[in-house]
Amino acid sequence: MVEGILFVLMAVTALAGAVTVVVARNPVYSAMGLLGTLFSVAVLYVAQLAHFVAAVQVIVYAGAVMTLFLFVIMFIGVDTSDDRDERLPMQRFWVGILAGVIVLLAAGITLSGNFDWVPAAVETIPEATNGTIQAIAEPLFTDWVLAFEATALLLTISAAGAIALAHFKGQRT
Amino acid sequence: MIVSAGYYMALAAALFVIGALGMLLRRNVLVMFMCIELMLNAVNLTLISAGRALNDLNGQVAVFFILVVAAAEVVVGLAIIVAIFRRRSTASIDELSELRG
Amino acid sequence: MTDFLWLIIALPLAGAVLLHFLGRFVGEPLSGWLASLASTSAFVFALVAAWPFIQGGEHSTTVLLWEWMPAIGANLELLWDPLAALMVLVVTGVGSLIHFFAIGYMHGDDRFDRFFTSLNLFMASMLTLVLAGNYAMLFLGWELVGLSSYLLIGFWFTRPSAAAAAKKAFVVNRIGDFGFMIALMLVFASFGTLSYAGIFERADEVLGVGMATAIGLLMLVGAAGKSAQVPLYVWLPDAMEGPTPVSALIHAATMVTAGVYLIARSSAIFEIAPIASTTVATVGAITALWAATIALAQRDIKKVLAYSTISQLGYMFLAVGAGAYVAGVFHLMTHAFFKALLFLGAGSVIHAMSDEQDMHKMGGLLKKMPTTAITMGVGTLAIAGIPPLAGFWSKDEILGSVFARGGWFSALWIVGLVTALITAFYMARQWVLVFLGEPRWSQDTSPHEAPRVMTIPLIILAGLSVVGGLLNTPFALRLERFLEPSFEYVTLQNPPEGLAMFAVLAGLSVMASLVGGGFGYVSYNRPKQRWLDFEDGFEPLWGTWEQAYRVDDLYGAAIVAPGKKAAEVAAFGVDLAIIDGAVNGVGSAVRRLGELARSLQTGYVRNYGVLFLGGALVIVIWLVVGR
Amino acid sequence: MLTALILLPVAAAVVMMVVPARRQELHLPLGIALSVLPLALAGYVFWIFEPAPGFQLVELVSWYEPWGINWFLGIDGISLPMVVLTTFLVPIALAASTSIKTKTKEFVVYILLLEAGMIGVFLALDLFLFFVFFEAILIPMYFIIGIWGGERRVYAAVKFFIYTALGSALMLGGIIALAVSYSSQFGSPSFAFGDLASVDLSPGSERWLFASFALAFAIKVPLFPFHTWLPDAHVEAPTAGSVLLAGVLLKLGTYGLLRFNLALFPEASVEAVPIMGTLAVVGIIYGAVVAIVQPDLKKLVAYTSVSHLGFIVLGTFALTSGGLQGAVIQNVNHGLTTGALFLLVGMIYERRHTKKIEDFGGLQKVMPIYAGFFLFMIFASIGLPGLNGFVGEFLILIGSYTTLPALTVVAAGGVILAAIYLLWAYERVFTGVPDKEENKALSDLSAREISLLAPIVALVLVLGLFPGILLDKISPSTEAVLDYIEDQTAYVVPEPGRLADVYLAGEDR
Repeated sequence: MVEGILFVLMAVTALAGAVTVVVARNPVYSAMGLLGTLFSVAVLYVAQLAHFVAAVQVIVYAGAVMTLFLFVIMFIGVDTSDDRDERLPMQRFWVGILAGVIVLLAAGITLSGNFDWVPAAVETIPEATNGTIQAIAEPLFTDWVLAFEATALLLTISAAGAIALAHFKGQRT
Repeated sequence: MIVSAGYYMALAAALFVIGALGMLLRRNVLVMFMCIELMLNAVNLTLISAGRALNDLNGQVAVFFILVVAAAEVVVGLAIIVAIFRRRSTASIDELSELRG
Repeated sequence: MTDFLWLIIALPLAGAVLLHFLGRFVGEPLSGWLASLASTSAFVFALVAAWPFIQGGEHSTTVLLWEWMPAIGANLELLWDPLAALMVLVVTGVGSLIHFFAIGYMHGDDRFDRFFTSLNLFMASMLTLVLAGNYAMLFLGWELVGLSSYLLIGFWFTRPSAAAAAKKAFVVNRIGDFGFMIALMLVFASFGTLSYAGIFERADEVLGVGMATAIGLLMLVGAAGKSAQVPLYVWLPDAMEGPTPVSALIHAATMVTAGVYLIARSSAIFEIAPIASTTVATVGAITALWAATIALAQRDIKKVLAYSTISQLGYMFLAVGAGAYVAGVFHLMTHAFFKALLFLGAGSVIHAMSDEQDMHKMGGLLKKMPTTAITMGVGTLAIAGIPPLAGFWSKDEILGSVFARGGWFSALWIVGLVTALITAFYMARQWVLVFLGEPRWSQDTSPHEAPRVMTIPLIILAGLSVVGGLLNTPFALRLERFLEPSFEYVTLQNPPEGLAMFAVLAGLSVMASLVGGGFGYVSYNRPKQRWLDFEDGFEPLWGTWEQAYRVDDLYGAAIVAPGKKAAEVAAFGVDLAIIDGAVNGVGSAVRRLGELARSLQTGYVRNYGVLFLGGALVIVIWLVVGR
Repeated sequence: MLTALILLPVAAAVVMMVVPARRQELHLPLGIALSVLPLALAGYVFWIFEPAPGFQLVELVSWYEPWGINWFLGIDGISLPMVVLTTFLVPIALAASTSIKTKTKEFVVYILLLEAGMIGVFLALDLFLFFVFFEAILIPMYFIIGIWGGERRVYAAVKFFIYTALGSALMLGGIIALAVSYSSQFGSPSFAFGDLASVDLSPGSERWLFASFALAFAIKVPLFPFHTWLPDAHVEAPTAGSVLLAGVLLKLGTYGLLRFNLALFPEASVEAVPIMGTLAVVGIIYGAVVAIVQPDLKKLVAYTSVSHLGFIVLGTFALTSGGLQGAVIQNVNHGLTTGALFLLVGMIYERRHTKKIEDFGGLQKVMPIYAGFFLFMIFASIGLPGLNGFVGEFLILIGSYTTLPALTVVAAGGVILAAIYLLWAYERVFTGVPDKEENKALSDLSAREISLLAPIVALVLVLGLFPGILLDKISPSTEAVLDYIEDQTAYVVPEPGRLADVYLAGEDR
């Protein structure tokens, strides 16, 4: 029951945030919308016992990444580049068609009542997916240790790359 | 009541579609980036839900990795945007069509 | 003795190699003497080697030098038999005399040593040709004489006409070689070898008449190219661009007789193919008459002799075609004597006249250069067939043998007789125009007798032209007995038996000669160039003859020009436009496809996004609905 | 031993890389000196080679076991002459490259790598290895044409590369298909030449595989109508490139046809005789006719290659002793004479910076030694008996008549055309009086240039008069090819196409 209410609440805020991202003229508002969505999703993670991931979501995403976003927005200036003339006049038309197809598809699926989206689902054992740090760490440092190392390397490289890009003093064309 | 995985999936799908449409409609590179983050989050949500439905912790591990990669991607991506902006003084994606065939 | 046969070829070859590298240092007279020494020693050596044959009773031998192309049974081997011996003696003997003559003739030329290099190379090649023990090696010599001929015709290469003539000679010869090569393919396919030894012995078992005829006709093509027979004779008159000793040696005495030699050598094959033989004889007869008429009207002293050579070669073909191989070879020999003599005499005249070759600008040279005049006179009588000079005996034997065949050959006999008459006429005309009458040369030329190094060969050749015929008279068939071992597989055609028949036939041919010669003498031995009126009386026939029936123009218009046009079409129409066009077309088609695909790459990320999402949707729909 | 033969040029290339780029005066002499080493080794191999059928000096090292790929080398009478020719031409080609002034070091390195690739192709007995070398050759050649070539070098290099790569892509498909059918029939994978020959193929698939190999080699040869890359490549390539292209690279095609098509697909080869023979003969006549009117000396020589290589293909598919021996030895002969002709054209190009025939005239007066060499090579190319070209041509023609009479007769017409195009070109370039000012002051060949040509001239003469030196080593292998074909198919070489027949026929003399 609690999860049901939580789900509805958080789903609404997440969707509202997402729509804000897309429609806001000012990128700062978009960023705020995204922030809302990220928080809502983090709550939904907790609702599904993914504690560690939820924490990371808040710290890394809502914390670090969003700060970075805002920083860049401020750096570039709150530029409303969307106001300039549209170079792809047919873009909205095509996107509309795609959106229509998606809606039709979704409606079709919903109306057919087939909500069983995880067909192999079994009896849920909450303990099995209790995402504590310990529980996550175990597969992470056994089965996935190679991937873990690789991502570590990736992070280092991307940090170095970002610095290199920032230091880049190319001639202005 | 336990909300069944289907609802989470539906929410994720909605988020994903909104992100995708935003990606296609907006011309501000930063906003497009945010839309990508939206889509990533939607996918993360499906992984968590599916993991729970299947009693598999690896769903969460995958999300962890995606978070890391997303962070790295944002760092580099924003650095590129800044670099481009310094040259071109614009954040509009349509201005960047040098790779036209 | 035969173990050292290879020396006959090696001596002139060594001379050529030596002179090629050291000629520049050896200098003018000496290199000529060296070359002559190489040639003469080959002659002496050949004479020693041939002595057993001359005495009779010696068997022919084959000497294997080394393996060449064993897969087709072609090795470097020498066949030493009477026919080869005779040819070697003629080639080296006449060749040596011409070498000596050339020392005087080529005096002062800045490529003096080069000339003798090529001359020696020619000797080696010609000896290879006649000494070869199989067709492949014969072909080796056959082509090498072509090369030497090319080099020597084009000796004065700065004259475009000489260069063109050299090329023409080689190319026309190649057309003949084409036929010869196919003949060799047929021979190999039939016998599995190209060696004479393996071929002639078994010819009548292995070859059917059809195959033998094919081989014979193809060999005729080759022989016609080398021996300048109709229709491939056109290169020989042009070949007169070469220095005169070359004309004497290569284009009169030796190389051009290679075709006759080839047919005589292959007599075993022709024996089985009467049609081929008859064709040979017919071609010979036509050539004899055809060239003789052209010779009638030539003004160039060398051109007269060139066409005369073609005509005489026609006689030889007539002989070998009629089966009178000995007669053909006999005429080959006597012709070598008197035609070399005539050419050298002509060379002496040209030398004296400061390179003037037009007979209309000569005349009255008898007093200025008596030795040349008399020796040339002997040659003229010999070729005209006045007894007892050499030409009489050989020509008479040919005509007699042809007559004896009867049937179709009777017609050929008449052609031969007419040719004899014409021959006598134009030779008389030549001698009279050059040596008698009033001088017509310009004031600044001062004709003089040639130096002794040139006259002595003339005198020797004149002597040979007188007595050479006695080798084979109806009263003493020495040459026939000598050559018999080489023609063991054929029945030789001879003149009809009996003194009476001989007297009648000989009388007829002598009469023809006397009539022709007398008429020529009378017509041209007139003062104030009144013979010009005589020639005008024959117009337009005379003009046609003078222009050699315009055959060169005909070939030019019918073969050369369309050929060149075709080559241009092939090169620039077909190759560049169609084939390479197709290749490049494929390339540009791919490029155009790329251009088409290129428009998809707008560079707008959002465009790609739409396509991307659309594609993803299609897959999703397929997954959802398709189940 | 054979591995060393391949690795020596590679090692030489490595040594060259170490030399500083600015010591330009060192590059060429050092390169020449280093390239003599493989020649010496090849000479030794030639010396110890026994005239016997089968492969000798075989080396087998596993390379990638799961797919049965091996470093598998061997030499027989068909590849031996080609290896020697390759090692012989490379020092000469290098020594002829004094006009290369830019990036000399890279040039030498590419030539040496090219040499390694070419030797590798001739020695490889593993089809995969063969293909690796076959493709590897393209790369240095591409750069040699593309960097040091003439004005349209990039066009020519790209055309050369794409055209040949297209053919070899098809061949790769064929090789893989063959290897797959081997492993499905015998259970273990292999790319070895002998193994793949034993694969049992249905007639249909054998034909397709034959076609895939034949097309690759036909482009390389080049057989009409796949020849148009050749004139372009030759015209643009530097002298050394042309020499090696004509001397060796084209022979990859004829060698491949003889080595692989005949042995791997005997049945299809016998069936394809009329087609291949016709293409060859069309090429002979067509190449010759087109050569007649070419305005550019190099293009002319390039088209003569089309014509001459037609003879080799004709001899190969005549399937007789004479034809096969002639084909192998003509490979060498054409390499020598055409290589020399390209050298000669290169020499005049260095002096006059033009290759147009009409720009010359009367050169014999100014450069008699040059003219002498040129004429000599022309006659070698025409096939004058006593010189090497004749031996191959004559063996091919006489040998082919037994099985392909009509085609051979037409092919013999090529000898007339050969005389026309070469002698006409000679007439226009060398004879007459030099009338153009630029031509009057030309210097004759230097001692260096003469020393480049002299060894070729010597070989031309030696091979023309003593072809036994090579034929003795060639014939056991070519006979083995015929034995194999007779063994595998219903085909019997008609008399007197076999060497044995000839010996029998000769016995009764």
